Amino acid sequence: MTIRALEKISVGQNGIGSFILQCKRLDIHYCDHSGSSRGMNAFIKTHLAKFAQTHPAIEFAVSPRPRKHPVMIGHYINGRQKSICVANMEPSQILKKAELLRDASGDKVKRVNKPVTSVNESVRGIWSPYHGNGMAV
Amino acid sequence: MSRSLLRSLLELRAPSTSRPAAQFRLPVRSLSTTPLRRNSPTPRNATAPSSIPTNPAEAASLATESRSQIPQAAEALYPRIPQQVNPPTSESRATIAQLLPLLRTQPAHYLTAHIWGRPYLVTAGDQIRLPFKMPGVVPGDVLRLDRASTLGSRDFTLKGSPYIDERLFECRATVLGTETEPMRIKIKTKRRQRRNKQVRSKHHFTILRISEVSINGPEAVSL
Amino acid sequence: MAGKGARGLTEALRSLTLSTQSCGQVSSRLPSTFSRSMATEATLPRATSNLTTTSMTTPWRPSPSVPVTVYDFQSYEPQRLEEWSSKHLHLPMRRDILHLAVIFEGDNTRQGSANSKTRYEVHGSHKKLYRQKGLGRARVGSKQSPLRRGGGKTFGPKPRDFGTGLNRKVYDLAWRTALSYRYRRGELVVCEDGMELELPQEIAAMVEQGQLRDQALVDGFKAKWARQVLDSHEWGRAHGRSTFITTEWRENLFDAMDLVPNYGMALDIEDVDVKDLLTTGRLVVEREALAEMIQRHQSDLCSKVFINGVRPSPPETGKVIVE
Amino acid sequence: MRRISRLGKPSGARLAPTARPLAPLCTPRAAATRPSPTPAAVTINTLRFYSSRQPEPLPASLTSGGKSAAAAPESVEELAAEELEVQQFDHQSQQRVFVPPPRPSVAERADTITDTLYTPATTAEGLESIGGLGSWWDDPAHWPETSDFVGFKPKHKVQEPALLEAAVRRALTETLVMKQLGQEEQLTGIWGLQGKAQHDAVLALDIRVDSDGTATVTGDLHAVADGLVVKDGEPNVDSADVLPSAAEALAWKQQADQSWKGTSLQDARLKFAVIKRVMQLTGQVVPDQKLADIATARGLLATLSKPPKPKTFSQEIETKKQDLVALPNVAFSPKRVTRGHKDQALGRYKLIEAEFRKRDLQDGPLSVPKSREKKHWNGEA
Repeated sequence: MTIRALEKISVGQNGIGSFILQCKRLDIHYCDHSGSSRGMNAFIKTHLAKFAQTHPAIEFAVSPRPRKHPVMIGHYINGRQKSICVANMEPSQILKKAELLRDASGDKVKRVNKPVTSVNESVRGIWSPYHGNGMAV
Repeated sequence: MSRSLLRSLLELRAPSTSRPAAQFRLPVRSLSTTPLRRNSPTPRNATAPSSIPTNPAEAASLATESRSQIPQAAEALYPRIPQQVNPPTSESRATIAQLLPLLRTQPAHYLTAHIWGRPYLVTAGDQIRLPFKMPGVVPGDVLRLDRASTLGSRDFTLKGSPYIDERLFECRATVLGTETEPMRIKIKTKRRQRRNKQVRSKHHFTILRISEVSINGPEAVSL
Repeated sequence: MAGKGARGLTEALRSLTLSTQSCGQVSSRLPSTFSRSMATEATLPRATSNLTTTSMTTPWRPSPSVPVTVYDFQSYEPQRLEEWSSKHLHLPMRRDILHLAVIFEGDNTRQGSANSKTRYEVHGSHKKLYRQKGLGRARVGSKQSPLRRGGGKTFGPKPRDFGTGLNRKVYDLAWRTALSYRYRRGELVVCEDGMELELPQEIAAMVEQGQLRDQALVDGFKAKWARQVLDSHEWGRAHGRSTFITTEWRENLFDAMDLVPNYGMALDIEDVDVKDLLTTGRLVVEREALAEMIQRHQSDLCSKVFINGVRPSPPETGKVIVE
Repeated sequence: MRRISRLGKPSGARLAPTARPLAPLCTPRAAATRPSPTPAAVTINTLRFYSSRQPEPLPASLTSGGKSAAAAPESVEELAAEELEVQQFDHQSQQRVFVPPPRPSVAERADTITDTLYTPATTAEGLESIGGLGSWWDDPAHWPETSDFVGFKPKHKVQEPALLEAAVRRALTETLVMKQLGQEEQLTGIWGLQGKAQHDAVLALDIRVDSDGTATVTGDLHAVADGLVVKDGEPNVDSADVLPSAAEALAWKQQADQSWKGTSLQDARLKFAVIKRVMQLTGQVVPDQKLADIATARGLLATLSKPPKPKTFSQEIETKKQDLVALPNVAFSPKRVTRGHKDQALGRYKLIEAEFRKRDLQDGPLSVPKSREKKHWNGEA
């Protein structure tokens, strides 16, 4: 008997019943000695404490990565990661990148043609030639 | 704010022509569309006229989940501009009183919400990717969309000219976050010029989830 | 130069008067911040320019000399306090001059022995491989053409001299700037002359009596003893290695430092250059070696021109203040 | 332009066979004639004061034990000469501080052994390995703790501010005592260190400072003065048992008056003596460039108690950014977080380690530096 997947009954729609922030963890790596990490070090010294305080839902892991460029890696609920190299950036720029990682949802970046995406059926039904009053000739 | 004013004036001059079945019209004039926000980080202080008193208490009472008071900064960025409601004509008053309850009883409803002047035909649970990054909102904020041009169900449609009275319906959207598009590279060249310039663009867009669309009875406008 | 100096002084004066008005009460604290120590004969006084009195008119001037403590190498006990000229050990930091000097030294130590054969040096016959026309193949000359495999290298490397030149006065200034940089960071330790790592007498006696025959054992002892001495002085690996500079070869010190390279290195004056002054955590210099280095590198301070028969003397340095 | 730096004197001699007579290791202290004509010659006891102190006599078992193992049947008279020489060295009442290895004994040739029970070993297993001389000096028996190097600075550096204040106060008092008793040239010499009692005695004297910063000491000056004289043969005492404990220093600091901090250190001799004594008591060295800025005792205390700048950013976070590290949702690690740490957090590392051990691969610490990892792949130790 072939194995058949369980049919999905409901579609997860974040934001309806309750909203769950998609970013669950933010790894922040810096380097003690390399010059490209100067901005990141200043960001950790000035902005990070406040940013971490305002986002208790996100887990922050700060650790050095010697001899490497500083990088911020966002881990998301769908298991994917987004990493942004913040080498030679100013602390204000790095804060923007941190907000970008917080706002992102972890999905792949794709082109979207129509602004509205829906899983509900059409409210007024789909026209079909075999039903309704037919066409006046 | 000024840009949206211009667009809504345009709409006033060209009333919609199609006459779908069983419609009724509500003469409502409005100046602009204002999503009402719940909580927000400290956005930049916009130049919106803050003279118009907003009534957060009333909005908060409607909101189901208990959120912190709307910070002053958000007020400055998104002031709630009430609609100028013309007194309904006797004919529209009659149709509303009679047909609106029928519309409410139908199972599914759709709504053409206008956000910053642009229409989005949505039902409850849809996701909108706005063509811009909305400043001053944080994922998790709830917006109250109070400008809608049509509201309908399977057999009935309520059309506003240009907008429906905001007291007739409630539509809330949650900000999910921001998404971005794949990097688009435009190569700009001139003839007989070997050198070409690459212009990269990768915009960010805010994502909303329509969490709730509900219609109030005619008593909302005391008919 | 003089014009610029005067203008600089007036600006300093204006900023001096400005800051006194702005900071309201002229407390006694002010003189200590503005004054630098003017080391004179008896004490280590500082120019007590009390702002309230006439000294308002005498602008602040950097002190002409800086204090240097001379330590005993073995025990790190301060022996005496000397006063060296600011022109030698207190020059302003000039990264560009240091860079010039280090690159200049680097260039001149390049061996530049890269070599490759051109088509004229590749071994083999110079016969034309096949005739010019008629074979339908590309025309070819000798086997050593750079286009062919096994052929010569077109513009390959040839042994050449990468050495560059640098003005002697600039190089001397770089040398003293390096010393000043170390002094200002507290990484210049001046020791008594005859800097030698003395091993305890018992070991010397044992070696003479032949109880320590094995050279490895003696080296093992020297290495451990050197590590202990340097750790006790906080000059060792945990504190960023040090460079020992002496006037001539010192048997125990140089052997020990060869045995514990990650604790430091020992050089005599002939082998020291600006790069060595800047590499390790600190410089431990013999007083005599320091004086010699400065004496060799102060061509920009005392010119060679004899003015009415007398050659201008270099700034006087190394005067003892406290013994 | 720059020759290879270590050529120096031809060190070819070093490769000569060990028989080469080693140069006298401990050249008598180089006649370091000071360039400037200064009266104070190097006092003899400075030499004895430091590294070659009078050690406790070695336990008999050690000294004799070394001899019995070397029962080599070399030619008897040569051995006897050797023994004589060693005894003669001992008997010179120079107690043995460093124990040299015993004379190498040559094993008998297999065919000349008369013992019938002896069967030559064919494999190494079962034989006792006595190891080479490589780590001879690491054994505390051969290089006892007491004969380690001792310098002018104490073994442990004092960092606590209260202790530093007590030490500066004591150094200042002692210097003023010496100055008032007119022993000018002793000012820059070395002063002795007794036990804790001396510390309390010195702190008992009180210092009166007048407006322009000159201070005078009142109290039993002579008792303190002769406490400072260096008595030969008295062991160098570590700062731990010279200075009081941090708690006592804190208690003293609370109730002590602070007026003595106003004493001016303008006089170079006075400043030099105070700084030298502070260095002897606490091991804190005042770098030269800071000497000029120290005008009063308060300045000296500030220079000493200012903690050194953290070397790396990680240390800075640990010391100065506790508000970030203490947040519930922030985890900070001063070291690199590797795959192994993540497995350890999941509890999976135990299994990985078991697998390593099963394949007898390296199962050492989590983050192994690349150089050591390379060594493991190349099969080196």
